[in-house]
Amino acid sequence: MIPLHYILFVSTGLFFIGMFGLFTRRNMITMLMSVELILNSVNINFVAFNKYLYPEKLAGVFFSLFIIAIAAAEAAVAIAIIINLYRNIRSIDVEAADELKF
Amino acid sequence: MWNGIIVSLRQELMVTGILFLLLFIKVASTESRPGPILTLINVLLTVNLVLGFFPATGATLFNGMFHTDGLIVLEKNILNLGTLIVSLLAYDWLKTHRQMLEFYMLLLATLTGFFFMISAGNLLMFYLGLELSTIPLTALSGFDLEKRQSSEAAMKFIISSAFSSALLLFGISLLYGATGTLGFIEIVHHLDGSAFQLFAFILLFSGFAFKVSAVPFHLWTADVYEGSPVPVTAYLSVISKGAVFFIFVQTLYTVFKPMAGDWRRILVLISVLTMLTGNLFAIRQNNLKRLLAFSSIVQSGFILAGMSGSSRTGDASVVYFILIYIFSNLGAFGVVALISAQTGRETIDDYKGLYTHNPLLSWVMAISLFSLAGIPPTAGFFGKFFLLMAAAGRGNYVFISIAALNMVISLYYYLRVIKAIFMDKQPEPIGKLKVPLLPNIAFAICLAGILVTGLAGWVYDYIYSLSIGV
Amino acid sequence: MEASVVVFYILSAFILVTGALAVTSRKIFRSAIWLLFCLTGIAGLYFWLDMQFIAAVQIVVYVGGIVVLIIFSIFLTQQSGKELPPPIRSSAVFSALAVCAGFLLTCILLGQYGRFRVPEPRYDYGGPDMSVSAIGTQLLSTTEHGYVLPFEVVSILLLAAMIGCIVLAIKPKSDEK
Amino acid sequence: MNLSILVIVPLLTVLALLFSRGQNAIRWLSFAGVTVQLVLSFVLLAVFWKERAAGNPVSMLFEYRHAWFSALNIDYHVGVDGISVAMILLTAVIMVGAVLVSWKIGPHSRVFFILLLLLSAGAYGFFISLDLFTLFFFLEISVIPKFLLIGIWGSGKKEYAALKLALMLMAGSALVFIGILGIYYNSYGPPSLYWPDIHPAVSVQRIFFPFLFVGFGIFTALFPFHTWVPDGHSSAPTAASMFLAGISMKLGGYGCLRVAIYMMPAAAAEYSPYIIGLATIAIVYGAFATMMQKDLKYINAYSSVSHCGFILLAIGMGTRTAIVGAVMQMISHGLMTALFFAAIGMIYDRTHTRLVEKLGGLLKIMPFTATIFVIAGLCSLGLPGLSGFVAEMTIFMGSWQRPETASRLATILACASIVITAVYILRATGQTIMGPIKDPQYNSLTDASWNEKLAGVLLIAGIVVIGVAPFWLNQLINK
Amino acid sequence: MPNTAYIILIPLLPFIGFVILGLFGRKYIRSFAGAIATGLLLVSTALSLWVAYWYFFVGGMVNGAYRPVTALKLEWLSFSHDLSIDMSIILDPISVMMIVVVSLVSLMVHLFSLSYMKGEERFATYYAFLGLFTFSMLGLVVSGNIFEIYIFWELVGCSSYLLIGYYYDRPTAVAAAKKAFIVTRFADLGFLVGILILSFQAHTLDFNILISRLLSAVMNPSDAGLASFWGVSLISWGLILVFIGGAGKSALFPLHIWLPDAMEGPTPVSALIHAATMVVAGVYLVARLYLLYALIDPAVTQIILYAGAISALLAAIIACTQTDIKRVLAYSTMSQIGYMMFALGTYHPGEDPALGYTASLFHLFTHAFFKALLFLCAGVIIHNIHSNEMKDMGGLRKSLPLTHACFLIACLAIAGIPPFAGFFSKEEILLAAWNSNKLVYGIGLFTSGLTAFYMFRLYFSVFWHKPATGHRHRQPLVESLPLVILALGAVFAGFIPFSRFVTASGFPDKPSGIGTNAIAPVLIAAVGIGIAAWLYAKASDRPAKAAASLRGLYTFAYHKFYIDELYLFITKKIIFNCIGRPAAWIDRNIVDGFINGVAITTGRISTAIKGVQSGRVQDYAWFFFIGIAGLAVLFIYIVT
Repeated sequence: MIPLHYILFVSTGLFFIGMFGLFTRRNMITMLMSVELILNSVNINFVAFNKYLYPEKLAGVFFSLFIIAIAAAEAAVAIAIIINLYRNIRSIDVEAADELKF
Repeated sequence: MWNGIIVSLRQELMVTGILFLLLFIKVASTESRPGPILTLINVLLTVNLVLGFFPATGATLFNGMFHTDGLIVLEKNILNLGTLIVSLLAYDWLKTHRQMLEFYMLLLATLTGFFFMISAGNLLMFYLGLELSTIPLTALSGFDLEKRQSSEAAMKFIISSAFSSALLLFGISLLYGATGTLGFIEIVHHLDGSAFQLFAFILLFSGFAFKVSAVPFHLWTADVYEGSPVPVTAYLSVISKGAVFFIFVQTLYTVFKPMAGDWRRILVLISVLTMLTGNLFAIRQNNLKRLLAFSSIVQSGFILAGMSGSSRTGDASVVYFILIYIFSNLGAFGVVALISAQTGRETIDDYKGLYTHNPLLSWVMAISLFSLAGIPPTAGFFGKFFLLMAAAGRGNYVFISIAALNMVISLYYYLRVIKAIFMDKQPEPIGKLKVPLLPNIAFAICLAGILVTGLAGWVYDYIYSLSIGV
Repeated sequence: MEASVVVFYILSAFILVTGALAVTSRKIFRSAIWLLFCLTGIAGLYFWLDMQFIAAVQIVVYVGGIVVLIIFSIFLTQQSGKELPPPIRSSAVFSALAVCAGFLLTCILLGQYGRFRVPEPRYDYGGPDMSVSAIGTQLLSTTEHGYVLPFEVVSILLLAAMIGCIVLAIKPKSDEK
Repeated sequence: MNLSILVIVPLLTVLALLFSRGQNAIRWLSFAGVTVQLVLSFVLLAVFWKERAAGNPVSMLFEYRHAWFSALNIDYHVGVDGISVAMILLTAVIMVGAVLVSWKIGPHSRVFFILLLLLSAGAYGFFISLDLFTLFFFLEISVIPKFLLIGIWGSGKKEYAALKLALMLMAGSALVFIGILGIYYNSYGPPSLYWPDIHPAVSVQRIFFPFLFVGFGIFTALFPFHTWVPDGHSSAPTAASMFLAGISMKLGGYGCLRVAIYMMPAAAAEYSPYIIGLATIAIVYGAFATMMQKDLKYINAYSSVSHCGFILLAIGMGTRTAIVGAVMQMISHGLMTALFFAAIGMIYDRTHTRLVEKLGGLLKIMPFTATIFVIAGLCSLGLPGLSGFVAEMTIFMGSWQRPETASRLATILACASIVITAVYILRATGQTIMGPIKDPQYNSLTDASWNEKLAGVLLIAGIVVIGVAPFWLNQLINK
Repeated sequence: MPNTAYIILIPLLPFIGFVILGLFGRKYIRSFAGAIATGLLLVSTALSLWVAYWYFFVGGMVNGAYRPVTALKLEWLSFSHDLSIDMSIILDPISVMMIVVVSLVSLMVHLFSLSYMKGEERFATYYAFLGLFTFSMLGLVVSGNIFEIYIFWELVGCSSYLLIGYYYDRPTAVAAAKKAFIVTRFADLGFLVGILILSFQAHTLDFNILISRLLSAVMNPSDAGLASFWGVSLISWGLILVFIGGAGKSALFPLHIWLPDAMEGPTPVSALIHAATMVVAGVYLVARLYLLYALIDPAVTQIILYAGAISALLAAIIACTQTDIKRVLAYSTMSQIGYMMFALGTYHPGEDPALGYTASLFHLFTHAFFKALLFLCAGVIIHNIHSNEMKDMGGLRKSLPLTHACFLIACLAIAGIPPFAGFFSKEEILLAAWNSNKLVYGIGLFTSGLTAFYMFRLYFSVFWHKPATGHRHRQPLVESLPLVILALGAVFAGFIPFSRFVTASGFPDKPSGIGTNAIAPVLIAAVGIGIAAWLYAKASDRPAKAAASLRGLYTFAYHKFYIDELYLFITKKIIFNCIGRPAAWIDRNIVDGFINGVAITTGRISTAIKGVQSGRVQDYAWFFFIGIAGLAVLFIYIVT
């Protein structure tokens, strides 16, 4: 059977892939996607911990459930905001939205 | 058990109730006349505030997920008060705004989130409360739909907060893995201060730091504050920050007590960075909202300094300071909100010669700024004094000296505003503005708070009696 | 070498690769699809951990909800065919380095932490009750291990999010005229 | 006697001003207010004298203590000894003068007087407080009104001066603040800020004495932190200049005195060479810098630097006589410089210039003002029969008691500075008051009006009373 | 002894006059201000005469010697248990003598001014200042406490400032007043430090105790009183410094430069300041501390001796070349003071009673009369000619007969022609010098010749020189009366057996008879007068020739040996340019520049780092990440 930290490595890898996307992608929607990846890695963590170490309670599982729910909500609001911004500046490039600075 | 729930959750229930009431009104009424509805809402908020002050006993419900005590109730009341003031100040802006009711719904949702976050008994509840407060806030900051800056601010806010909450979650998950539990009380016993746990803690810490906009997690602050509608900015800068600070202190002082040695050092470092950076950026701002944003960053630096004292004084001083900070900052933002709502002018140059036509507003502004700068006899003086006193409890006087130096620097840009208002002249100064009743009430509350809270020593003593040390 | 191990390696490889493609692909529509695959793969990982319920939720909410939402928003905001602007090379390189460093750091910390050195899940207590009904009751019970309060909070959250979306996405009257 | 009245009366006056209507009402109200202050301070003097005569040996009289932040053991705690009483008298006298000379102040006169009265309240509070927190509270209260007074009603590059003053004084109080925290956590027994009996360990004193002393020193123009003085004084409106030089610089002196003599004598003894050195530099160099000034207010400002150097010198010397001299110098310099600024203000109001070379022959045009000016000048160069002489001689006598050659040399340099003082005072007087009238249109100018005359007479009376009969002040301080 | 408290009235009455006139003179009582002042002064003069009588013939003598009588003693300001300034009045021979002289001369000046200053705009102010001056001077002479004397010393300086600068709209007058004040102030610095030293050594400020304690301290050198600085004992330092103070007031070389300029004041003021009072203060001070100067350190005595002699000579030489009548008188004053001073320096051990002491004070006494007389005459002349320059004068003997007579008497007196007052005193001084130091005796002799010469040069060129013209002017009584009184003084004061009353020891001494040694001075004087007559009695080109013949010396002396220029150079060039300006500059640019620099730097930094807030949300994420990584690395691997 696979030891725990292999799974953890996978999730961490996913986590940093997401972070890489967040750093490099200039399209807001793709940035959002990267955030979703990060959240998923967290979910994997929770489930794995729950499964391997603390099976007597389902704390981890529930946490990941709630994370999923919230991720959905967050994505929705984010997209709404992005669309609204798109209305104003006709672009979804983050570089385009740097009027506020210094 | 229900009585217990109702008594302990009365503030949450009240707020949620108002939220749903507004929802019904929205759904039911075809066209809404802003005036009376605003009045009604403010009355409701006042009632809510008053209800909050009923005597409360400590309780722990839902098998440890929800926990409350005297201090927490007080903190919720403080937040209620702040929200009330904000909504009073928002009057001018909302009168004309189309989605006035939605504004309040989101606002109240946020408030509920803060309440649950403050009295969270485990990390899950904490996270839920945090998100419940964050997501509507991002929506709120984009509330000036036609304004480009507003939506840009909202975008920055949601993306960076999503990022930060993701990191926070990662930290939580690691912590869960390391301790096997989410409950605050249990976690304490499983903390061994190992490197890994420290790493998890740092991730968690960054989540807090992001929320209280501590350097280097502060970069969203200025942009969001500048872009958002002024009332939202005000709300962000006091209520959101205050609430997070409340839970921050609690978490550090109770949950992470075993790591006190570590987080004390982290706090000192972060607070120095925060004060310096905030000041350095603030001194060259011209937009008043942005200036106040950076000043609020500096204030967080001072609060962090107080926290680093990790003594009972520290705990009490933080709560006390946030109470004062609400009065001072809302006083200042109130004036800005009023002026920007009526004239749309927000830069310091616009404020030149304000005194000639609006002496009253000028004095409100001046006194609030003095309180922010910590000038006696305003309450800010006492707040800062006790924060640094708490910080000095650890005997790190280099740190204290830096903090004191920063007090001087920060005085400079507050005085710049005062100078513009009282001393400078400009061809067309802002004309005589008429201040509606509700904002006037708000100003009265703020000034009263600024002048009374400090001089009346019992306020501090009361908070002290409720607070705890490490 | 048992099958499950092989399955795990395949799954994780799939997840990582598709994830990487999702954040690098120059065609936004494609990267959305890669994201879809990645999420599905994660669902598969849950199955592999025999956490059926959460796997199901993963598929329903993410694959069925979020990704679709994203794709729609892509359609709303721009034509799919167009290539994304390439990332600035220097920033890409730096990000890669930083991310690798972070990855190493985290892995080292994870590897060092003794508590995680468990070869396989514990079965000594007879496995958690993963039946949907069990989870459902637990989700709504106020008793021990009851999650009713978070549930309510989330409901408020969803309501608020809904309102927020409406407010933001609603077309201002000014535009209509 | 309940000392808090001293603070309350100005506040009540402010309250009354808020609801008063009309120029005259405002003027007379403020005048009434300060007059009451004056009366009160004399009453205080009388009762204090009676107590002492009755042989009350307690170091601090009329103590009143009210727990302010009991959780932190911080009190509102007031009481007076001879020194405080003397300073309170000074404040009261100068305040009356200040209100009188700003009788015809420009726009927003209400706010002007309110700020002025707030300043006085702060000063009284500072002089009576026995708890370092209370002390610090009142010390900082007195910063911002100055900023506004200078910035709104000032002249010249007022904004710059106001900002500079506020920031430097704030820096000073920040240092004081650090020192206070240090004392708070390192005092014997429970944390306490009751300064008459906190005696930190010598090691603690060694660390925190510089903070407190320099902090207060900035207020009293300790070299090299004196640069706010010239700008601040010269661009402030007359009343503010009077208060700044007359009282506010004395807050610092008073603070230094209390710190060096009462709280941290050991550290003071250790640091005395540095204090003496800096003070001597301030005295001599201030005097020389004064010689080169062209603007009357700058002349007086720099001479204030020099004169306040005497205070610090005496504190550094630390002999009993020197300390008495320091207090006398504070009083004397307060009155004298206030008088000087009053005279300069009167001249400026009429001629609209303060440049020495533009003025001349004022004695013929406005004899009264000119006479005030000359008397102030003579007091400043230490003429017997006026207060300056008494104070300076006491300081010299006291300083000479220190047998080390270095401090002897410092004393001699200080003595030498009175010659330089004579030089610049006489130059200024000779060119402005005497000599031919430079500008024919000055001939039409009028002499001081009744209120200005009253102010002048009051201050001169103070100077002469001390100068002719110094023994009472001497006893008051020694008690 | 009888109650002597009334003596305080002597200084107090003029002061009261000052207060009254100062407060109300300007408006209310200017018309009869003079009368008030004069009346008050008359009373105090009468009192002082009575005191003199009482002291010398009734109360002063205690078993054969004049002992100091403390008439009054009030503690004014107590520095410490042993050091305190007392306002005290002590009577001893010299103080009594001085109050008589001061009040008398001052009274004369008051009288004279009644007509001389009539119609002046600030008539009352003038009398107020006179009153202040008289008060300070009287206070000075009666004070029994070294700090008290310093106080009045300063007051004298101030009131002389006011009097010299009386014509305040003349820049020259203002400058002169300033000069007088500052120069004397500079000297007073020495006085002050001297006081500090002496009082610290003796633990007292009272004159008599001070003297006795210091003497005892010197007698047994084990005492710490002999702590030394640069090899000279502190007490000697103290004495030298005090002497410098005296030298400043008494216009001894090189501190004399203020004296000639001080002639800018009204002529009666010059009479008051220069004849009898302010300028002799220094002599009086040294006389007060005579025992210390004589007994403690012979070196100090020598300093006094030569300082006196040199200034006597220099002043005489300069006086020969001046053309402004008042300046000539001023220099003659300076020269006479030089006489008095070196007379005080003539003491050398083993010689008792100190002849020089008596002689010096005797000369002070007589000099008061004829010098006051000279100045008042000069006043009359100037009033009539409306000029100070000798060349505008000449042949006035007809028009001003009384003045002529008085002037002649005064000249004879100052030239030391028997039997006029000057003869006796100067003769005694020369005798003392002869006993002590032949060189100084020579100088003195030569100087007396010069004195005779320049005085008669003045006399002839004012009253003769040209044919007598004009009708005789009417002189009001108040002008002529003082002249007459002073003239009588100048004639007869010499016959007072001075050494009976005023001696260093206090024991009366038989008057030193006029011996053969009186011949030389008289001859020299006669020669001087002869030359003067030959040169100036008739208008001729002889003076020019004479001047030409010793051109170098002449111009050198005419420009007062360029001492003024030297001082000007030091003050303007060195002190102002090399100290004052740099100080001001440093303050503005370096000290203040530093403070401003801090502010500017802060601003620079804030501009430099503004890029951090780039406005791009990805950079924010970057910083977030870096922050976490930094914290993690720092606190996991580095700290702990």
